Amino acid sequence: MTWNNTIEITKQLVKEHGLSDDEYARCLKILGRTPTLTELGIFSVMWSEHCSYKSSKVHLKTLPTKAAWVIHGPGENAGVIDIGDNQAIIFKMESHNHPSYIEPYQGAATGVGGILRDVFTMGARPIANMNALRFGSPEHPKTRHLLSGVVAGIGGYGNCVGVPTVGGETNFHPSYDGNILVNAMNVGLATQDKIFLSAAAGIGNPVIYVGSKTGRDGIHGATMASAEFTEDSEEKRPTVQVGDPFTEKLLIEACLELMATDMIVAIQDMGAAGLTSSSVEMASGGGVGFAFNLDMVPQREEGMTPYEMMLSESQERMLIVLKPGREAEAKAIFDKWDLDFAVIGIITDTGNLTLTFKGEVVADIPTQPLADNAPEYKRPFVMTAPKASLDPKDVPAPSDLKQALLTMIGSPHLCSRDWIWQQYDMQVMADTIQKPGGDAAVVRVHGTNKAVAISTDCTPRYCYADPVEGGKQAVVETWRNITAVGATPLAITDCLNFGNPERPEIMGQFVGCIEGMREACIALDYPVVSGNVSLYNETNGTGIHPTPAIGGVGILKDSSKMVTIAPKNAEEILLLVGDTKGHLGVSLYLYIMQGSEKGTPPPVDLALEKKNGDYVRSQIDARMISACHDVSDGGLLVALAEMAMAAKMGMNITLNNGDIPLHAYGFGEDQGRYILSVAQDKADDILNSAKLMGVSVQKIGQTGGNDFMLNDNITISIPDLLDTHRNWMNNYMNID
Amino acid sequence: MKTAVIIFPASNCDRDMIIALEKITGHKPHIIWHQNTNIPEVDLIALPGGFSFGDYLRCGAMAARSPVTKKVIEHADRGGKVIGICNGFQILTETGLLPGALMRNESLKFICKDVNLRVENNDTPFTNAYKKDQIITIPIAHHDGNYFADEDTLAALEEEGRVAFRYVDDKGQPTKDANPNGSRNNIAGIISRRKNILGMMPHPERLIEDAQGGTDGLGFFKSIINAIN
Amino acid sequence: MKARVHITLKNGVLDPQGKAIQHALSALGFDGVKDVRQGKYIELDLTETDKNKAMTSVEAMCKKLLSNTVIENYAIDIE
Amino acid sequence: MKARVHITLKNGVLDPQGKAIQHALSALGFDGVKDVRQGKYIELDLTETDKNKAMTSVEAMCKKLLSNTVIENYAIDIE
Ligand SMILES: Nc1ncnc2c1ncn2[C@@H]1O[C@H](COP(=O)(O)OP(=O)(O)O)[C@@H](O)[C@H]1O
Ligand SMILES: [Mg+2]
Repeated sequence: MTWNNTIEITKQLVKEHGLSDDEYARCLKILGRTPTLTELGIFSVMWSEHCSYKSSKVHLKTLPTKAAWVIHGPGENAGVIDIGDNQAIIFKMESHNHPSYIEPYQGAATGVGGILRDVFTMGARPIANMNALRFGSPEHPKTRHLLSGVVAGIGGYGNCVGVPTVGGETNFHPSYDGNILVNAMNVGLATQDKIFLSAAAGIGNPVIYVGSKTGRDGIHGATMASAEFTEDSEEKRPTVQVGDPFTEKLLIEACLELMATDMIVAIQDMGAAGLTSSSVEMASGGGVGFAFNLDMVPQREEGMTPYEMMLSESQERMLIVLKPGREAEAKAIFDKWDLDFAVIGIITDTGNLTLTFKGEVVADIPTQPLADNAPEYKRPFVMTAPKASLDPKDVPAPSDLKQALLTMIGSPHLCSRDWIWQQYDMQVMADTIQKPGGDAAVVRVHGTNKAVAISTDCTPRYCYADPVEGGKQAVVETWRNITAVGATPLAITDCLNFGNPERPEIMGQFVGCIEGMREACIALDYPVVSGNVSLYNETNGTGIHPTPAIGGVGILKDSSKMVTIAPKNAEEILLLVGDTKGHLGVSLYLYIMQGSEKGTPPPVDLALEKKNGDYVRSQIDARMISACHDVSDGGLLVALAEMAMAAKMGMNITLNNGDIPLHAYGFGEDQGRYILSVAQDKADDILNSAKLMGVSVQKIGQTGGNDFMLNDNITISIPDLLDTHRNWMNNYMNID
Repeated sequence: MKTAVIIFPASNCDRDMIIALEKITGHKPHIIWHQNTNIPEVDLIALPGGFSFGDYLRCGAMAARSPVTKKVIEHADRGGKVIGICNGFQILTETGLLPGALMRNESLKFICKDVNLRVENNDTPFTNAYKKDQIITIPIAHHDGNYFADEDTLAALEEEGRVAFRYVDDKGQPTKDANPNGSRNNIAGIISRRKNILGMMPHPERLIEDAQGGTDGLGFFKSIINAIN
Repeated sequence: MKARVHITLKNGVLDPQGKAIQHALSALGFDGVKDVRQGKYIELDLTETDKNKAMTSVEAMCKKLLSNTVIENYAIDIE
Repeated sequence: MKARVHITLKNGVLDPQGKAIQHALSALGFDGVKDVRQGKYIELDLTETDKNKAMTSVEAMCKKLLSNTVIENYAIDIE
């Protein structure tokens, strides 16, 4: 064997493992001696930004995480909330940005696989996938290839495992030219008394490895350094993992079958840093030690070293602590599903992770300090300087308002995403009752009257201009979208994508966004129950727009009350809820029509948001409303056009814009607004309740006819709207 | 009416099919894991959609060689009824129970959307509850639904009235634009010569309640009940 | 002993993948590509050491699983 | 002029299809299959008549479109 675990640990080697001098000193202190190579690798991945959250932890701690309905907040594989009847919804969002840029199909596919495992490892059956995507400018030579591969990868994985992909979001902006964002979210359904956690317990209990074999996938950090220790280093280390959704599907079914028994003590997926982080989390979480015999680890390739086995990121693997003596019973389940099953070790009372390979101890690390004494940084930050606000009167009106509306809905930023979602199986499991295209996706809680509403949102251009307002707005938009289908928003997960945290201005963006999120979550009683941080999204010193993607989840007690954005009948009254001031700062109108990102984002009035939202929800709940749509990107006219297109029915709009220029009134992005479509005979009651609740509501038009008509002088036929809306992405993607 | 649903590794529309059959027949189908070769006496065997064996090698290829499939073939040979939806259709062509093959969609992309189907022949156990030439809307969700058969086979299918469903536009015309995947003659579903086996790419089991967006799939299951009772 | 199997579409069977590649190549500016056909290439690593026996066995594999003889041909190399 | 291109996964890259085929072969009773790797086989029919030029052009096609060089290798035969 040419591999040498006792190789001299040089300064250079430490550096190649990404550990600072201070971090290495901590490592020496914890061990009381020089680490072996395997140990160095373990410290290096456990203390990486990705696993340790060393730059973000102090700030994440400020987020509200509790509510009466929160069963498990951050700290577990995913967040868990109570939806009544002993049922729970388990959900989380995670990034797979860098791998997706290198290899879009596999990067995105394995991102979906990873987030599924975080959810089903807790005992949930995954019921919905979401995806939040950010690409560079459409003109950038790589964008088409990346979009094409990412979407195929998300579909390729989700479709095969049989979990519907029901929604998401897609942005284009040059700040993502060199760093696309691929954030995948999964939502699962569990029984409250069958939720599984990762803390190991029971000295002597067997530790089981199940799933795919371990290969040399994605071994980071010390690529070059450790290559010296293998005989033929050539082609030994593919940097991209290939997903195997077939195995994942079997793993889901096998794990759920095992979970239906009483054999499991603890279970944890092997995510980033594979066997290392899963075992350290399980052991330290339970205050116990693990002793592994690495010879027992199922291996895909010959001659794998302990270092490689511990750092491999091979997909579709899980670690399970079983009750004693249940191995044979458990193995029978995994045999049925044709999955590897290996007892690789036992729980000890040492508190150490002790690894043996070919009869020799190759690592022996106390897990508690490894997990708890991880570095934590208060990185210096400068808050983003306030921008000058923009008076709508200083924004030129379009020469032709009709053309402007068509240009907007036909732009990359607002056009239909049907090219994307048609590649996703949106209906498998037969419980999808609101598909992509509306405000929130809605999936029934199988076999009940209830339904889960899900929305992912973030407006990065707002976050860039003003991180605090942007952070607030991202949270609020998911809340509004969930409200707009009639559901009660319950909690969020987040995926915080930022540039290099070692730059104070980037850290300032991070701190600002967290501050805004915190305020919104508190005001709306809408806590953060899980999340993920992705830093260093940066090329040549240029960071991405700050992108705190939020995934919100809500519940509809009676799914038959759900509404969509499509008015159901002609001659319904269209009502606008909320105040319109014509805020054009950092709006899409400004960006698309003027090529500018000037100004400040629309301020979010959290009390007003709550009041307006609660009002809208109460009216939907009382079955007073035929359709509802919140007003966001592109403003009022875009929202109205979207409703008309969804219904394939015309409408006649009259806007009372007063002294606000019509283009500002029509395209301004003031927050806290909804459009309701209501039957004539219900309009009075609805307006009365609004008065009682102190909500501003005004009539702006009526449905019917074959044209979208504005102020009697602008007429666009519905087919024209639909074609314009659909064309951009379909044309863009069909040019080879 | 007694039914059975076969589950292969990575079948994923099995639950949808089980629910549809239970809803319509009033009885829970027998659920048969692919390694189990004891299929009880049933009137109908359903091969559900999904990605059996990951769709690796060729869609349906490995499932078609699975031990349970031999029993399905025996059931069909005795004149028993068999339906294959989506991946089930791919399995049926791989076994040879139905002619032709399902190739990669012309666009090379997975396609999930509602399509219009024209009922070509309502004199079959799977279509009798529809009117001839009725246009129904049913969702598709597949990567390999591009039906191929050689000219002689196609001619025979057409002549013998064995095309059950065809992709059509809103006006009921089998145009190129209405063809989502490149299938020969816009074929969406076919039946066997003895009319006891049907394979189709679209998913009627996904459209049997208003909450799912429509009920055009119900007729398919009602037809089977009519035929068996 | 290694076996290499080539599985190709029969003449007359349309090949959506080949067609799409041809189209994409021409869009990328590669002229002069008259036709493209895509097939599968499968490498098998066998314990068998007798060439004839290996051939017989791989032929059976092709007929039983690896190819769909309705649309595909196969060719086997043993070495 | 014909070009034949073999596209195979790099060493160490997981091949889920190959794995599944190996498994299916063993379930069908074919013993002694130690490993299976699945790749693509692409036949191009070119108007080019100069072998060197054809090679250069097909190499460019492989890099630009036919193979995913992050995880795949390619090999070209011209004849
Ligand atoms: N931005 C965040 N907001 C709230 N919780 C977070 C955030 N980032 C991470 N967490 C929580 O920290 C824990 C560890 O996260 P992560 O390492 O991404 O999980 P995993 O190892 O399961 O992939 C999880 O419980 C996660 O929910
Ligand atoms: Mg996890």
